[in-house]
Amino acid sequence: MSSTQPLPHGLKSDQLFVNLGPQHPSTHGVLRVGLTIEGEIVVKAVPDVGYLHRGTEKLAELRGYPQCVVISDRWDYLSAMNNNLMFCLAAEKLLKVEVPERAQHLRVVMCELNRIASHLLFFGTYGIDLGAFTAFLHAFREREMVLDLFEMSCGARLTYNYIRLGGVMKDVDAAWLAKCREFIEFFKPRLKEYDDLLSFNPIFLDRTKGVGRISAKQAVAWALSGPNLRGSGVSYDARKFEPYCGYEKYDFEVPVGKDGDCWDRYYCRVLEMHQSVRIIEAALGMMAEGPVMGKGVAKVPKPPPGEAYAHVEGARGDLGCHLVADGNASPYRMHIRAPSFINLAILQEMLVGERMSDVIAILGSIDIVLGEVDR
Amino acid sequence: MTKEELKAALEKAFPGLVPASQAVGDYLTLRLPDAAQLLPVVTCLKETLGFEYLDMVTATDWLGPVNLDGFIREPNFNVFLPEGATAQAEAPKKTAGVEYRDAIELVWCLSNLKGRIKVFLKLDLPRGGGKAPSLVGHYKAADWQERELFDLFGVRFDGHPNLVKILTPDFTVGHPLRKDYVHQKDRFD
Amino acid sequence: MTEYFSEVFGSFFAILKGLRVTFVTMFKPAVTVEYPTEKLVPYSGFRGALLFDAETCISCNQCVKACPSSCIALENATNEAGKKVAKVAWYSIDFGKCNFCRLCEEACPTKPKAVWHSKDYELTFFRRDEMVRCWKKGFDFVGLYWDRGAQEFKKPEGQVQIQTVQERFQY
Amino acid sequence: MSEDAKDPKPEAPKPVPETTTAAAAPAAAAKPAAPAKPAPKPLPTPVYNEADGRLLKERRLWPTDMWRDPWSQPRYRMAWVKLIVLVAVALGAALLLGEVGRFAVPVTSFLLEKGAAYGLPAWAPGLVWALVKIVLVLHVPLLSALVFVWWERKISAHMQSRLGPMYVGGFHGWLQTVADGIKLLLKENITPTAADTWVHRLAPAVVVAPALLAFAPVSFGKDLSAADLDVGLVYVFAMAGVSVVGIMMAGWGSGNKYSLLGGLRSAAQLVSYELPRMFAVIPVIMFAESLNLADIGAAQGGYWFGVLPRWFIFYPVVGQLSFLIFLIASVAETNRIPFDLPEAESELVAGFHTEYSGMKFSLFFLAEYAYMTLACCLAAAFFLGGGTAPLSFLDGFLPSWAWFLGKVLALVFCFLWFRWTFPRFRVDRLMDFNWKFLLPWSFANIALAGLYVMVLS
Repeated sequence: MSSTQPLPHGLKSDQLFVNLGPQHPSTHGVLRVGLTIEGEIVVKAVPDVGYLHRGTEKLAELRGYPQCVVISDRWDYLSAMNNNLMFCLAAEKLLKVEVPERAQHLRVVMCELNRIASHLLFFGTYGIDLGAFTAFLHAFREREMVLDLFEMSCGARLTYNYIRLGGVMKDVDAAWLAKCREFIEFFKPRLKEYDDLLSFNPIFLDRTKGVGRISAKQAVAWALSGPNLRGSGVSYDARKFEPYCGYEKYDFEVPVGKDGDCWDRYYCRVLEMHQSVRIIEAALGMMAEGPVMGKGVAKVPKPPPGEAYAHVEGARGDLGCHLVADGNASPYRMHIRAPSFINLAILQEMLVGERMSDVIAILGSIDIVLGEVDR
Repeated sequence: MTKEELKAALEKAFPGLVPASQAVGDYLTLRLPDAAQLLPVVTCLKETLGFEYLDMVTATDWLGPVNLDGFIREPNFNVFLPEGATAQAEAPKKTAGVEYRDAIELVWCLSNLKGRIKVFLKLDLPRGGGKAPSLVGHYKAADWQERELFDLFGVRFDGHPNLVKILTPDFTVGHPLRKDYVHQKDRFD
Repeated sequence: MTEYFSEVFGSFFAILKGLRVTFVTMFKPAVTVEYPTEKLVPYSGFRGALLFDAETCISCNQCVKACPSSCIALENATNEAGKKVAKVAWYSIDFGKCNFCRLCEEACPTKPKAVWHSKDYELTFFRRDEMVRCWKKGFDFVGLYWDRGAQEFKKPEGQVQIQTVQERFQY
Repeated sequence: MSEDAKDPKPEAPKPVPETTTAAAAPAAAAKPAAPAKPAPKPLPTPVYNEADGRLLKERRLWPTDMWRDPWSQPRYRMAWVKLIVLVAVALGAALLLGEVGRFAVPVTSFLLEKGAAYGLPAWAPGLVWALVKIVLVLHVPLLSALVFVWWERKISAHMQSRLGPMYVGGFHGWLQTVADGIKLLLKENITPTAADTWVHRLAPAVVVAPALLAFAPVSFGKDLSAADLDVGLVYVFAMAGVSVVGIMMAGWGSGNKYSLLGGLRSAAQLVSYELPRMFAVIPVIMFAESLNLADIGAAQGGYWFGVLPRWFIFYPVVGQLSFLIFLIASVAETNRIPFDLPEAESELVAGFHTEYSGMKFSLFFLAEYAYMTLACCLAAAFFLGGGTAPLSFLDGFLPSWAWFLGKVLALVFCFLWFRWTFPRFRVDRLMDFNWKFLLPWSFANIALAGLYVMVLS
């Protein structure tokens, strides 16, 4: 973008320090970005995080393994199923527990439904950031249906604690499967509507095309992940990189953008919703019968000493968990590779030279959740 | 690229590199003999072997079971709960077969997106003034993750542009994720 | 030249398509539930405020161990001979810390469950004392709270009960 | 609740737990021998608490069920009937009232005789008649602001598949705007300390006054205009220009940097969108050969081939182009989305009226809706032939002011529709759009109109 050329006739324009957040309508949570702006152009951006740091990695060292699954809901609270799945995969690698077939399918369905709900919230809030209010309420009408499905199956609407070590909390009945198909049938035409309403709206394209461009090399250097990385053209998806939970059985493409601007990141997420719909249909089709909880998982599991790393394609990126166990009832050390924390770091380099109104568009397109940034 | 090819390539380039005693899951995990070895291995991995994606930088403190005073014991509002009750999991004890040692073990995870393979590097740092070379030169992603490790573990990375704490509030004393961290009463307790 | 016009007309028709979506939605019925006059009843498995039945509880401490944030406390009852009895003297849950994760209900070995989730989702506290709900023999399922000021048990006003007679599950 | 007999006085438990064990436990009747395991007690059947709200116990309705047959919902059961009754009442009133304009002449003559009888000086009835007209015309922007605020909230709600105000005033919350007005009246009028006080207080007046004055020359039907000005059009645009000063005063007067930025941005936007708006109207003047709004309306009477009305919008290319440019520029004039940069919530917190509260804020609110109504009245007068019926055989059916009201409502609906569909422009793109797209096309439009006039004459 145009860097600030020196002003003619020795004019001096002093810099203004603007605090974006921590209470600001479009920072999606408690994030403060200290912007030094000259006129309309940002000269320096310092994202300041830590407002929501609850020290969950320290808490986990004094909680049993089932209790840590409850803590995992509170990281990326918009797609808690993926957090549960990530922690359970890491713990199951240590416990060497075999998860039954039906639980695998249920896990895939729940995670994809949760990805749709999280992307719907992104779609809505991104619309509001740029001024389109209707998109937000349409997206939330569909998200309410997904939350109803979760309320019916596991009883909670946001912090599910549904995926447990070795399987799933509760089986779902035929009525739930029918309602899930009903949602999928209702959701497909809505996706077409979203494209008409916002994705190809010329004013929206005008606001996002060519704004906040991240090159593929820059994205890999900053280790972005998820739609942010795929928007820049690097196709890295944990479901294809190292398939887990039977993802190799489903055929779905990974949407990849071309020039890594806000619109590509946005449209990668919209296309991912199309793919999630395909995966859910396939999973509902081949839903196996049988138990939902693996055998051999004690009430207070004590995995043998060892280390495990499991990573899952969360809604915001590559969600990884490095679990170290030393035979006690609580994990010895649990580190979470939080995609939002790592995606956020690029702001300090990317916001320089952008306009103030683009700052909001770029921050929205990175789509971070502060619970996951600060852990 | 399979695990064996990578292992062979690294063995040839760096004889000093030995597979770590406790491997991370079933990934290839290598232990660096000392801090000076880190940069050459990383440059070789990045340039020749195509590991240009730094997944994660983390650390584990192998001192021993966690010290219970490190947890905040808020004044117990529940009139019926015995004073100071914390989580019900029984306090962790030392278990045989786990090599507890007075060291903080840094773990780097690099992945090769094309070759679909990850590699873990481990390095033991003395708990006192452990110093490790910063990878910000090679991967910009290391910037915040190293600041987080400095904040939570107290590990210094020389060569890091601005090694300032990032997550914990300004008034916390000490580094919370160390096993011997004791929580000082601050104004919120 | 034609590329300029095609781009102009293209964006014009894209705008019309967007307008069509909002126009069509206008004639579809609204999905709002007018909250204070119309209330949703959660589904059967909903994890609302916890209920407790002193009769069925065998004070086995399983729920105390299972709770991630140690909200539950109980004390074993002793009969007049001073011997421990499989009953509970008092039982308390600190709703300020409870995160409704259903681990206590799953850990409870009794049939029907001694501690289980109700369907009440309107759970407010007018006083800090109200956060800690206590149960003793003879209290009803919702429990009372110990008001430290008046030194007596009081009925919690903050919890609006969806069911006056609370439902229980046989499993 | 429990089955066995209640203890006479529940044992007062000591708060500190360790002493409870010492105190005598309630004298639970110690059962001598463990009784045969009692059959599991039948579980109590749940009783729902209907006290404070109708519980939606039956299966929760998803949009999938609701949208299968929309009109079966309990809420909409009588909706068809109510809709038909409302339309019938409106048309009946319009037919009964008929042309209001024709009463003007007899009333003035009646006033003159009466005045002469009571020996009033000659100028008195004229003054009284002028005051009556002022009161009537003043009510057009005020009442329309009231109605359109409520209408916007209902339209935006239903466009977002929600309900909008339903509670105040019973049927569909029709009293909602009055309630908001009263609330704003009761709100405290804060003047920030850093403010330039009299500029801060005067700004809302300078923004609202031109809006009300600009309604004078507008002709709401056949000879239904307050002041039959020959230079009506120029007068209206002059008034619209004054509001820029008010907004800049508001921006500067509030003494806070965000509202200053907002004020300057909106001034730039208003001034720059004034140009294409005026150039879009020039073809209308060239066709109607008059600046008087009533004459412009009259010039659009008559029908081509008996069906198509001779409205300026139906002139092959010039009409549609100038109508669109005028509409877009008017949306920009009223600072509404997609041109609402000055009050972009996500960037400048609330633009120039951040520091206003209470009655002053409601004046800005009123001004926005008054300008919107004004823009719609002008667009209806210039392009949709204010007062003329759309089809020849409908000519005498409704009075001219009813046709004019219908057109204004349709155009206001378009304004609301734009607001709830489009995202917001960026500042520089907004300026590019105006200077590089609207303005050149309005020049080309004038040239084309010149050709038409040459060919037609």
